[in-house]
Amino acid sequence: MIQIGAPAAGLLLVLPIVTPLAGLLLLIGWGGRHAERIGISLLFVCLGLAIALASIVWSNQAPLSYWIGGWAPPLGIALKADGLSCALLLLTSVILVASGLFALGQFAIAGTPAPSRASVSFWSLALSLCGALNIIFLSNDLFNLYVALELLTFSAVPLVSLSGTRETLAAGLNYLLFALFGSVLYLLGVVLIYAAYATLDVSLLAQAVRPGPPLWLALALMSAGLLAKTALFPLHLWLPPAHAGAPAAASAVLSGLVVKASFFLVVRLWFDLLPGGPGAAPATMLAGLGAAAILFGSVLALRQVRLKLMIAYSTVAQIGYLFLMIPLLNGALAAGTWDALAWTGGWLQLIAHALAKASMFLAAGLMAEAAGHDRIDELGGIGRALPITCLAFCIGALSLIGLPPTGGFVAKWLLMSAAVRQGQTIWALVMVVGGLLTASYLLPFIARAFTAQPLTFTAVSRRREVLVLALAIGTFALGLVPPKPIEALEIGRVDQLKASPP
Amino acid sequence: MNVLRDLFTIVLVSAGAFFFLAGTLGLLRFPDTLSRLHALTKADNLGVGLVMLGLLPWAGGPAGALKLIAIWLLVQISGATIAQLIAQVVAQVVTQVVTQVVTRPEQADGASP
Amino acid sequence: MSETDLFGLCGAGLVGLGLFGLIAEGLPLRKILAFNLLGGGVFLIFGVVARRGAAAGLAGDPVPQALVITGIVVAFSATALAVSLVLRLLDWEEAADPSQPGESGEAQS
Amino acid sequence: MIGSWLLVATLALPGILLIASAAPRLRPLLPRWLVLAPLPGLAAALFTYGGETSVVLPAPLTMTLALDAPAAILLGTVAFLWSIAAIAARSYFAGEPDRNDWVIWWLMTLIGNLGVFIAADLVSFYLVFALVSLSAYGLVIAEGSDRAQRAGTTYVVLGLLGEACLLLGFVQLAAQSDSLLIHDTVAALVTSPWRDSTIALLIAGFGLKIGLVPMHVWIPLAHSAAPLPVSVVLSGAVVKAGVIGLIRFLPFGEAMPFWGYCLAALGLFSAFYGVAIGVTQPNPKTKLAYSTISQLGLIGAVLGMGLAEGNAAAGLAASFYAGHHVLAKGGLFLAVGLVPANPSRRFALLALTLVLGLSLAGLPLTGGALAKAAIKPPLGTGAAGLLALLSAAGTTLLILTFVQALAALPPGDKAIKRQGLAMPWLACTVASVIFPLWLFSDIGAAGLADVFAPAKLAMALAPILLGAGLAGLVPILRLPKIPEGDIVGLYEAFGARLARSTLVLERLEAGTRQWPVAALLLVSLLALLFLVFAARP
Amino acid sequence: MSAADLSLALLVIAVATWTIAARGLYPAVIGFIAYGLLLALIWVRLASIDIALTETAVGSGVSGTLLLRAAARHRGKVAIAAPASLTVKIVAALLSAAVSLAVALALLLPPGPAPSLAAAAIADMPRVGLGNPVTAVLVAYRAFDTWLEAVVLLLALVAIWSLARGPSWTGTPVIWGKAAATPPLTLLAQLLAPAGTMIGIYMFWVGADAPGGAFQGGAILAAMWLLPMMARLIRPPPIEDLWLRRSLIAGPAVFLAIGLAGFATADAFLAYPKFYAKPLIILIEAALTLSIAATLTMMVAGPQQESEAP
Repeated sequence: MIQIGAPAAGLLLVLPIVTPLAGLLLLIGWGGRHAERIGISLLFVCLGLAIALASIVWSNQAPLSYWIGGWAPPLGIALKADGLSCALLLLTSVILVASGLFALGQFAIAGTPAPSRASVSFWSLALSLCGALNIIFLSNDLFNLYVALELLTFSAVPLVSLSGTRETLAAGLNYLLFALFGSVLYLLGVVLIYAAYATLDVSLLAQAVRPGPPLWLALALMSAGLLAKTALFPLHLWLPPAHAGAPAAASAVLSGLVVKASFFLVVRLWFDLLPGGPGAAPATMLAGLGAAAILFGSVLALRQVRLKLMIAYSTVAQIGYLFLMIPLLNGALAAGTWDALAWTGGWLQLIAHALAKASMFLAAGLMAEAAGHDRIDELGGIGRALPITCLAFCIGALSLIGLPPTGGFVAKWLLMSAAVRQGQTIWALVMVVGGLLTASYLLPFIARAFTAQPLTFTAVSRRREVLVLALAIGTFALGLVPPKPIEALEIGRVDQLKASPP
Repeated sequence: MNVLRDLFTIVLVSAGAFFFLAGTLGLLRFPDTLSRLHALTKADNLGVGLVMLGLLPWAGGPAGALKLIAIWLLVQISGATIAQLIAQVVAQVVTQVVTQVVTRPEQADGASP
Repeated sequence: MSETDLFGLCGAGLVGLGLFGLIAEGLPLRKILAFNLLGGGVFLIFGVVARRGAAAGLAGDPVPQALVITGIVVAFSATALAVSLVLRLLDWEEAADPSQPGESGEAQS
Repeated sequence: MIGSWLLVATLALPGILLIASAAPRLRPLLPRWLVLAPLPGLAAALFTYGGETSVVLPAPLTMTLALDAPAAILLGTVAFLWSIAAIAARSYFAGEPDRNDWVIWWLMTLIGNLGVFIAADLVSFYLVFALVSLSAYGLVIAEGSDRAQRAGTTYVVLGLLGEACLLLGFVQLAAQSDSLLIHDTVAALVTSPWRDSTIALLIAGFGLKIGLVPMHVWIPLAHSAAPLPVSVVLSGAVVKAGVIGLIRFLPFGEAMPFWGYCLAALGLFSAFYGVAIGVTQPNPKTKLAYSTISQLGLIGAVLGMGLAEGNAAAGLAASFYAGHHVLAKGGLFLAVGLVPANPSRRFALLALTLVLGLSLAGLPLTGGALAKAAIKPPLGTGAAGLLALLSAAGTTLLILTFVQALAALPPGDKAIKRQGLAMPWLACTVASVIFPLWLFSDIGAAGLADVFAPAKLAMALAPILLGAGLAGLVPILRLPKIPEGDIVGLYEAFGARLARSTLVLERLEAGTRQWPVAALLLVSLLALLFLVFAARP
Repeated sequence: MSAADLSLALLVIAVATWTIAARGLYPAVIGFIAYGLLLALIWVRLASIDIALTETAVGSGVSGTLLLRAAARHRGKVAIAAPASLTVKIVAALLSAAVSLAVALALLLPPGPAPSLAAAAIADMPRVGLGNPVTAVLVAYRAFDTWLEAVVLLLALVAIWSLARGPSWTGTPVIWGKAAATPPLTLLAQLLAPAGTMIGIYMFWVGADAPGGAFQGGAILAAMWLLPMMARLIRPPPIEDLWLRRSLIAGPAVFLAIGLAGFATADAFLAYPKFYAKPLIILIEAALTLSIAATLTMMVAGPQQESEAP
């Protein structure tokens, strides 16, 4: 048990938010001459902070909370770090550091030492993305989350349109408009909540909330807004062109983290705000959309001609997987118990997908660099030219399909066990069929990559290949986690949920 | 005392409103842009002046009155400038059409951009 | 029905209009306008909630008013980013078919 | 203690070689080491002969490895076959020095195959089963021809279907007990509410691996399209993963007549179906593939009867019979390569191959007779026993037509050096006789003496003579021309229709990506969410 | 509910409908600006003067300029999405009406007394030492939101600069083309700019105790900086100009510095020591006004173009 005083707790909670944004100010203030050095070093600092925060919260087995400015929540804003948010913070900094290392030296203009537009913009946007994600995982105030969501969108959209081609600009505009549509609906929900309860703090709201039409309208608005930003199936029009058009390092972060942040908020709204759980009908509806996402995403991924578009559609499908956790959690809450299996399985699925998808997008970036294009049918035999990259891609694919020994398998095992134990076997079937569908578009590519005759591919820097493999090994290491509920993810959540009457 | 003040305000504000009405009527009735411009700037400036004058006693002290006058000045200057700008653009467009007619008479159909 | 309720209805009306605009409009700039209408409606509802919360000698609850100010500035930066994206797309359009320059072309309106 | 080290070495040695094969410089040196890779497995099997060993690997890997009698028999024979097949593979692939990545697929399949027999907890069993199912793809398509590509795709698609069934079955198994050990979960299966669905899924998953009829189509395609040493390993060793799966996961402790008789019926039907289709196939390798389907069908029947009567000894008998099949089938496949390669001693080789083949049908004085004797008690004397005897006649018929087809083969190229195939073939044939003799007394079905009693010999000879008689009829009957993989066309047609149906989904999805439709969907989702929340009790 | 309020509300709805329904893009934008000004009147009627100022200055003033320029260049060329079919429009109308009705009902039937944080805000005012409660909420209670919002504004500017055409991180935004300046505009600029700047600073200064503050003052200052640029009296600064960069980050940087200092002096992030609260807040507001003015100007100016003529 590490005893830490209130100011230290405050510092630990505030620094992960403030450091990247201070880096953004530094980059703008000093003309971005050494943007890369500032950027990568601050991302490493964030990684260190995330490790420190996680170790303290996990060893104390208690969440850390902090009132900004010393003002009590209904008036002031509170930050709260429970077990889950520390894990997501750690995941965010790991993937951002990996993408940053991947992107070192990628945007410089040949010859001139002057900072290139793409390089300074990439690093400023990456830092602000890191700050926004950290706020979303730590903040406990609904309006503060709105501003953080906007910060996230404003850093993600220009990353998509960094290359400035017509397609990426159109993709960026579509992404921005749909995300704004979502956030304004979210804001409308926030105002209705404030109208009814005059407080925006999630923990206070959990006690003050009374079921009734105004609450349902507010929740429906906020959830719809967040689902638009998570690109759940019928609302996914912006995701494939955006994630396929972005530079490799950016699309790794977009697919791995940005869409997950709004999913994290949906779960917080549905399970922290409504102590008894959302109810069977809404939970089943979302999981149904998730199943549709798996079906349509996989079918579309199967029919794509370009590799990056295939992986983007795979993201649309894998997002569907995340929502299968909601009916399982709700089923347990309705019965007055707490389903640790579903909780751990769901979040492990998120973390494993983030690592796997990030390494697959970075690998796809390397393959595109080596081949000069990313048309799937002309990438045959690339496994022989870039063995390390394709091995990383293969491990990522195994995790998405859910084959051992990857993190994806353990998550799938936990979720299916929870589904079978609760009698909701339909979701277990969906996961099995989903695994087959995922295999249907990933394995043919890998098979041809390793067995077909290689065309001419240019060499790629070994450092970046090893980096991509390291990220994939992360998914591999997750596979060694014993398939049992992880207590660390439940800190600061179980007592609150268990104590509440069904 | 305030009866006089009320009377003063009512008379002036209603006069101002009348001039606004005239300006809007001008906007709707006059055939081309320049004359509409003329109606608008003249009538509305006068309307604002009268309304501002009418409200001076209600301004609550000299500071308020000064602010009202400043607002009136702002409307005067910006109104005049914008009227000039629009007039210039109209003049440019007209000259473009005329040059087209003169240089390419055979194409001179009615439709101008 | 007090004036605050009236303006509440006006806010709800703006929300409806903004929603319709965002769905049905084709041009991206028209969508940005509709988004601002929708935002304006939401902020108006914030204002109505603030006005209803008038207490302790204040004409309105200051917290939602502060939120509206923050909201307006955030909505503006969203509009600015969206507009610059549209303008960059226009550069490509003009590069694609220079034959049809915008009426303004280089002449300034 | 040594036993547990050997268990670990069974996986560790091939693992180290696999890691070494990752380096392109080391890969050309590896073919000569492949022979040694399976030896720790063989040693582990010999060491735990009769007894049991198990070891729990430390935290990061958290695998539990264990070896009991039936698994030891299978592990020993399979490891032996892998080792001698490596000799054949080295000389076979020596011809193409540049394409040496078959070593990687070979080692991955080997690790999976050996691991299947020693994995003792659900997760590691699923891992090694997935490894053997998927990495054999690289070996199947080693020839690079379109036929091999088709075989490989069918192999992987059906392999994945099997994996899916097994995953759901394992999850239902694990749902009933806290520990993940196979032994505990199967014990708890009897009382679990999902008992029937679990057993159905397990039978489907492992049935697919041993080629029970509706799911057998990949075996003829894969085993005949693969290069010779790969066919040896596929037909001999890889399919045995399904056998050990059934032995490990079916609850023999408690009689389940319904599922037992289902499995037995399916097995026997496969036995006769394999023979019927095999006879019509011209290519000798395809005949052997169908013979595998037939023999494994018989093993399935033995296990089915064991499950029906709750007779735990059925597992040991089945593994003994399967052990003999590993060696005999390996030898037959090697003969297919050997006979055309040296026309000089052609007649002697054909005669020996005939004896080896008939041992599958239980020819007296051969290992097969002992194997047939071992599986007689679990099959019982009823209809199953009789049908088993008839299947021996069928096997004889199939083997005779196989030898005929083998004799008709044109003399093959001399490139495959004789000792590349000769020595392995000889080792297989000899082992297929010695191994049953050595182990038969421990199986405890019956004494050696009374198996060779004159009455029993006559009983064993009868089906073979019947088979020989039927073989005489074959040239007279005009046999129908059945394509290789018989009903695989149906599956491919179904797959094509499935692919066409995705076009509908694609058009639907393209519709949702229009902005007006997407925005409309968002607002209607909002309305739906409100209604669904409001409908809450 | 007086007739004036009713007519105001109906007028706003009418102008908003015009903005959506107008055929041409240009009239729609002009309608939008008119709608913004009328909305400010509603804010005055709702007794929130701060918001009326912000809405006029930022909501319809600066956004209006931006949208007008874009509409002028646009001329209906880029239709990202195909215009919606009739059925979609009908269903959209129905759904939007339903949502707006639901929101209206949720507002009209509030259960019991409307809860409010006004009392709590007033109670803590002495510790902050400010007169204007809205500024107190902005700079003290929810200071983190305001700082984040300033960063969002700055990020939007970086995003706009990242969309520029050239490869280098230098160049100068070109607001208006080479057309000659018109005398009346120059006169307006020379007269209005100084007066406007004075009003802007007054607006920021009065913010502590009366409606006003950093955002409103900053917006007016930005307008007064843009006016001479429009009149071509001054050129927009190149984006690599260090003074510009310093002024851009002045607001959030000072805010953050004082916030972090709060750890030492007032044992909480973004807390102000007992006696120095007001001066510190004024310092923060001044820095914010400066950076908001610079950011809004550069945002309207748009992405930079290569400084050496192509």
